[in-house]
Amino acid sequence: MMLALAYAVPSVIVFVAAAALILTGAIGVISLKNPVHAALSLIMTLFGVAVAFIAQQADFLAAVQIIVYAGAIVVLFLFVIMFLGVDRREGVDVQPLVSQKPLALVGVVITVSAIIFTMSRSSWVTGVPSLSLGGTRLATGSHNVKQLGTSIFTTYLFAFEATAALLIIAVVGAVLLARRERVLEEAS
Amino acid sequence: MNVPAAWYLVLAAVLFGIGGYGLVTRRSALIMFMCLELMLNAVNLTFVTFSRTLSDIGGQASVFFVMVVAAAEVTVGLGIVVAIFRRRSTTSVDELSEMKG
Amino acid sequence: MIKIPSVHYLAIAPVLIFFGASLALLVTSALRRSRLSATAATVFSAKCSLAVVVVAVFQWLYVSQHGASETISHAIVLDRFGSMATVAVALGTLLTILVARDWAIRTKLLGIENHILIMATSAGAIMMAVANDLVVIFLGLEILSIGLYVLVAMDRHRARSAEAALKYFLLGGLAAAVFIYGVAILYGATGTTTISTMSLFFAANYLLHPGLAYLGGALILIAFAFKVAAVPFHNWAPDVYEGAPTPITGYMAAVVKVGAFLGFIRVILSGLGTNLDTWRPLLFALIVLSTIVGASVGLTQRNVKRLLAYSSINQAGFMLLGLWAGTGRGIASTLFFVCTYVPVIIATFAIVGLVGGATDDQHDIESYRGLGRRQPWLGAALALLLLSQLGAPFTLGFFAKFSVVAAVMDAGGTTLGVITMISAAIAAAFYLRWTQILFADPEPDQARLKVPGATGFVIAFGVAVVVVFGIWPTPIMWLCQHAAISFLP
Amino acid sequence: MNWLASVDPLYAHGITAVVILIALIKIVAGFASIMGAVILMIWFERKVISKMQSRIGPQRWGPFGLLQTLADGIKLFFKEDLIPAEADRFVFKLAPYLCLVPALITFSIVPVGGTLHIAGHTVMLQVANPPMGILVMLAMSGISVYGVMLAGWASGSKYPLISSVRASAQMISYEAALGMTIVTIILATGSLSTHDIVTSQAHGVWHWNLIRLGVVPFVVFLIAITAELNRPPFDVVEAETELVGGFNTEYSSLRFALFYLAEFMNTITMSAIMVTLFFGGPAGYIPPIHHFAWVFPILWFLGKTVAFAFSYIWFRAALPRFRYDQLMDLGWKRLIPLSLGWMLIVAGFLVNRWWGISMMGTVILGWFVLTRAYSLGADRTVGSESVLPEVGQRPTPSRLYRQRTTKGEN
Amino acid sequence: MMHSSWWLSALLLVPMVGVAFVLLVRRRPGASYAVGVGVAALEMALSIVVAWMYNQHLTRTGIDFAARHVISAPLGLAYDVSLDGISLLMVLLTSLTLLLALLGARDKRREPALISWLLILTTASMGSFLAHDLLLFFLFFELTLVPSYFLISQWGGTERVRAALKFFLYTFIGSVPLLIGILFLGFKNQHYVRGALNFSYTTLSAVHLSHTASVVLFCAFGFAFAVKSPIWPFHTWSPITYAEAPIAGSIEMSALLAKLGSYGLVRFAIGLFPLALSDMRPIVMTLAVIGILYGSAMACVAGDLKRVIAYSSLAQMGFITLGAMSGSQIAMIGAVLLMFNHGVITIGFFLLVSFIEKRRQVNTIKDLRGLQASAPVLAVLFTIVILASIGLPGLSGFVSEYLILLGSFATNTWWGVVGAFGVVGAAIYWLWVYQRVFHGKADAKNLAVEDVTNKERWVLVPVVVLILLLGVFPRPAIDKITPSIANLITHVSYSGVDK
Repeated sequence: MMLALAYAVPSVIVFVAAAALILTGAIGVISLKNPVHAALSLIMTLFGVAVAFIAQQADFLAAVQIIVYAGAIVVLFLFVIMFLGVDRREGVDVQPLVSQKPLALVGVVITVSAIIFTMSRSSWVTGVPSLSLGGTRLATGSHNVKQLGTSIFTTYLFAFEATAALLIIAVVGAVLLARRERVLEEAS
Repeated sequence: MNVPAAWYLVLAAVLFGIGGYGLVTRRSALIMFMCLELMLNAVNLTFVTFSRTLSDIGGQASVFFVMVVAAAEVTVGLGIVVAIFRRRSTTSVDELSEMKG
Repeated sequence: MIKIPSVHYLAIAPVLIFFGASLALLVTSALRRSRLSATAATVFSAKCSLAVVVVAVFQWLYVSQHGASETISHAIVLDRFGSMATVAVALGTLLTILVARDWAIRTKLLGIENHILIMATSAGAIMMAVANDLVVIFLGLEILSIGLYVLVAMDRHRARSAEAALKYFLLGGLAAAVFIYGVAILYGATGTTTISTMSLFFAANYLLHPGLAYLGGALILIAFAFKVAAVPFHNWAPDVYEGAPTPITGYMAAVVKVGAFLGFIRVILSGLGTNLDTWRPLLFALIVLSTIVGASVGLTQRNVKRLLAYSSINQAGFMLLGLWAGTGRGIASTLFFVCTYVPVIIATFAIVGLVGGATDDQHDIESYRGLGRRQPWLGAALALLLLSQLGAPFTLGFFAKFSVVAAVMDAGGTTLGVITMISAAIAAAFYLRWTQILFADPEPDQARLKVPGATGFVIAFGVAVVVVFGIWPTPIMWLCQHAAISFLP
Repeated sequence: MNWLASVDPLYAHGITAVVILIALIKIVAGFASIMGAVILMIWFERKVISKMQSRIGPQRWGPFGLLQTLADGIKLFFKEDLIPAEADRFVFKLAPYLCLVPALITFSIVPVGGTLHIAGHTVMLQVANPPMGILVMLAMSGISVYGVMLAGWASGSKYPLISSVRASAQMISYEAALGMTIVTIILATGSLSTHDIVTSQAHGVWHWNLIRLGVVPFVVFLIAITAELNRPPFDVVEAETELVGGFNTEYSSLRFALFYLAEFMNTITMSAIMVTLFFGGPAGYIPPIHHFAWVFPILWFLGKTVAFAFSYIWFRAALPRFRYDQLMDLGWKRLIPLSLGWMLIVAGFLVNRWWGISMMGTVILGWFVLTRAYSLGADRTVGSESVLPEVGQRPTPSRLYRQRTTKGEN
Repeated sequence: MMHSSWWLSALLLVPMVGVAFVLLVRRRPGASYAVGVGVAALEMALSIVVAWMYNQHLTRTGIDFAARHVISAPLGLAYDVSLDGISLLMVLLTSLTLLLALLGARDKRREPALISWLLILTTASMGSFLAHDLLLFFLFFELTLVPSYFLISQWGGTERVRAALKFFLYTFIGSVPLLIGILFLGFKNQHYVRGALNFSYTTLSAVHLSHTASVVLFCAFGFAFAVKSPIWPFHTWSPITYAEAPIAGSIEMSALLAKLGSYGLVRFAIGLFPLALSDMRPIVMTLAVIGILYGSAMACVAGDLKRVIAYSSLAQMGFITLGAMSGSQIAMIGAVLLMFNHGVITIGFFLLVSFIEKRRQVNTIKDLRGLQASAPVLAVLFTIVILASIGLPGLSGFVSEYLILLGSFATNTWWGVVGAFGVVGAAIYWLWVYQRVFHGKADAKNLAVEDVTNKERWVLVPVVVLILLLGVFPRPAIDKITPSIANLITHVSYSGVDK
């Protein structure tokens, strides 16, 4: 009993910490005016998610989460913010999808509570591990890195190859979009 | 042993909602992108939680793909923002159109 | 040691060809000192599209002999349904490439990038249609979308193009997030992301609390509704259609629908098929709203691209009908609708692009005044294409609408049939208004439009399809039926 | 939390008070040793540079001027703390810590010695051995970008901003090459854990990753890490002639000290990481002395690390600074393809010889293709007209563009 | 032995081939008109040959020339044509309308296009009359909208766009329930017999329906045909459309397309849903009677000639509906006969109005006066047509209206009685119109009106001949119709409910 508690309490603490990081960060993202601050809040959330990953034995993903999101994606955000000077000058504004904030709030609250309600009604998880069809049972500890690799190169082989296509098209697209257009201006 | 999966699922749902709310109410394109990231993170959290509860690696593998997609999306999204900015600074303000509903 | 799953290369050949061609074009254009001529790139891309069509034919024959199969650890399905989708996508690609080239020449914008992106995007669309795994569908969806975001922003002359891309991106991103959240929840509900395994799960287990599965399915449904611009998730469509370069608009209207609808059919009818009755109310709402809103808001539009956007919203409602039916006839009819929509809408946008001119911005409906008088053939072609979308008899569009409505009637949805047909009647008004302007008294000093060869071919192709299969729809219907049969267990 | 035990034998018998105590001691010891090391490192650098430049260097405080750094620290501590009016106060205050903390965390995964047996527990001489191991280092090097980036941005001043954008671009660019070489190592080891990486190199010099992976990953890693640290010759961030004093121009007092600290701490940590990854970490000859055998791995580790620290200082003294575009070219056009190609070759040989050879062929082919593309790209961007000729026009050869542009300038 | 269906295919194909020819010679001025007239004459000749060949006693149902070729089984699409007595008259009317519209109402504005549309319209309506398959019927039925739309919107009057759209939308929406009904029947049959989808009239008329289903489906079909006919209160599109359409278009629409509605009513609505008749008969007949009275009343106050014709048509369509629904064989024969006769009379009316319009540029009644003096032949022709329309004995209108009223009195007395007032109404408004237009003292403009030319007289000859011929010798026509009608009546009463 004590032992169980000794195990359980830290995990609750970890959860609370993760939740606090995630929610604070998320609220920061949607409320802060300055995009740089929003980006920092985003990092906070990402860290929180990483913590939640670690707490659920997805260490590798936690590391990748930090490397990919914090190390690359948010840096890219900051880059663009600084590069364009969006924080100081007027940014790239778009018409918000819903103009009434309270309306959106109500909508989102209803949707989320509906989601949570539905999940809770069906006891949160109803599936069974797809062991019979090439799925792998999750091992504990560091072994799941190996499992993850195996799974990606067997069950998700095609998906993995498809990500290559995805990344290439993204890179090509980004280059095409951001390319300078001096000549056309001169020509026109 | 560990906190119930439900806690994480609720957390993820709330995060998803916050992201969605930000996406529909914020004006700045960059912050809207960030909200998209929030939503994708909520998805990742959901995947990992289910992966733990189901004791199945598939969920973790899916997270990997979501991350790749997030990276690709951001690349292109920021490219679009840069492109808009370029065109804006090169064309006169009057020519700018405003998108209707 | 990892045991790499066996790969049936015939099944993924279309994806490989398109993506390989795209890469080859990219690398070649990077490695040549002189710029690759647009013509060479076009010819190459067109050949690749044709190659995909041929491969799809072989797939069809193979499936006829050996039956449908799954490959690469259940990630990909090789069935006639997929081959049919492949043909439609490849055809759409071919036509778009031809139009895009002339468009690029006219607007003095580069064309090769278009080809690269279009082919890669098509690979994504095909991937969606042949995928048996939700993650693969997601990746296909993303490849499709990301390619399109860039394509939409490709018109450097107009700020609107990039703004449209931004809008598309934001909503597309939202849709993607919703989709993958749905996948995550379905994963929790069934323990797998593979569609066929999912259906096995549902067949083997009776869920006491199926809420989770429904929730996941509903989210996926919403995401697809975003992608095909079904009301109330249609807000982006008019702006994006208007902002995008015209050939790309046609491509979007055609190929995205193929990918999205066929992927959607797999998810809903194969993965979650046992719960069809759950989705019906949702689909019902989507259909009614899409058809009615698309038709009635379309009446107020003066910009033809926006008008066609609403028209395509209306058509999307019709395409959903087959899903609502959920029967073999329903699948066949949606397939029929989607596949026949491809040449028609691309040809329509080809003409719109011609009228749009070098700046690609003359899209007011008044720009068409008297076009049919100055250039009777062009006018007649456009009129025919519009009549087909209207659903006039003895055009392809009639049978498309007829087949979906018939499928719905067969499945007991008389109300839906009536509502959608009435929406078609309302939508007729804007097609007719356009046609009427087309043949109204012309402005005196309008120049004749030059119709470049490739675009002319596309238009002629569209018209030929409309007329020939409008009188004799049997072959396409036969194919669709067999595709649907191979799809259903 | 059984899975913890599979990572660190310390937790094999559950978490008890002793275990927590040992963990705390490890943390404190690690922190103390790196802080001490930083002070020594600063002194060391100043001394060595002085010797190389035929100067004397610090000598007033303490024996050989050892306490000079401490004195400087105290001085900085008492200086006025300035925050520019245009600064973003919160971020401005945050940034130095963002630089410092990743260095500390990275150090925590470095195995500085073998294992110890204390009070019935097996203790690894490293603060932590997380299962994702070396990825922590990558993650932290990703985070440390923020310190530099935000410091420059938050200053609200032009030059720091330029500097920080440059610095972060540089760091990101080299991170790719860095990651790729680490992947090579992971491939060879089959594990992410630093402990495993070190253990796999334990059986002599020939097993060091330096040797068994071919020297190339090491060279790439060395260059990349130097750039990552913004140390000379890649210290364009602080190019005084262009950017006043770099991203930390507006900082003063304790915050400036923190940046300073972070830089040297990073230098030490990265030296240690390099030793871990390529030089077997604490591996080396252990004389058969009872009870003190555990000291020798630490000594080996220290010796190797000092050697690297020295080499960094040597670079600084000997090499001229890169131009920014050269730096970017090196990163993107040379190191990334090189490390990628090498990774492919290593992976190929790990599968079997024929795969290795074919991978080699692929890499050589790819190399030619890339070179061709680079040279063409360089040609195309020469003149403004060369970027986008009109569609359907036959473009002029690039030689003519060059002539035309030069003529235009005349 | 049954005749080959190739004759009917030829009837369908000849106009389409004509379109191709017209497009070929479109650059040469006048050539397209010549081609058009030639094709129309050929079509007329073909129709007459077919009529001559038709043998009403060949089958019990009076069907001849039948053939069925399945085109697409999954869609249930089949090329299935046949001819019986009812169709025969309509086929003749179609050819005649085309010929006279071309000869009498030549419009030189963009002639090739105009003639092409007229030819396409001919094929479409011919197809509707010949189709034995409901889906095929629907296809042709819908197809008529397209050429009509273009005829009105391209060659019509000042309000043409609005009128065309109104026409199109009304009829298009009207056909929605028709399609749904057809599909419902098809699937009902398919589920019953477990075979391929089949929309053949013969098959579907054997489908067993519940009473409710019959009523609902009758309403669905009836709605489409009521809009097309038009039957009051679904007629609101028709006055503006007739007024705005070019003469050729008006002729086609009111003489021909309106008959599609009543033809559909007789052939499909009644033939397929006999169970619904007992419930629907009072309603539809009431509507018909209201239509007769309303049409007559509105025709009295209408301000221009085209509207008078439109409202008079409404009244006449009321007669047709009355006859068709009455359930008596005589009345139904009269109704079918009236479809033909009304077509002929309307052609005459519109041609005459177009002659007046050509000379005076107006057709408002108050601007016309005393034309009798300046154009006596015109007045005579007008009188003949008017009298036929009123139903003067000895003229064609009389025969059909008499048969209808006779039949209706027998089965549904009161509706017959009220309907008979329509005849009086027709006399009132037509004679009043005649008085206002042809009598009185002509002003200068009206005095300057020339009389009809020789060519115009020749165009009107067939109209007058038919009016007279069918007035005194309707026997052959009635003979041709009777077996089909008798079969229909048998089928209806065989279903047991209808008396």
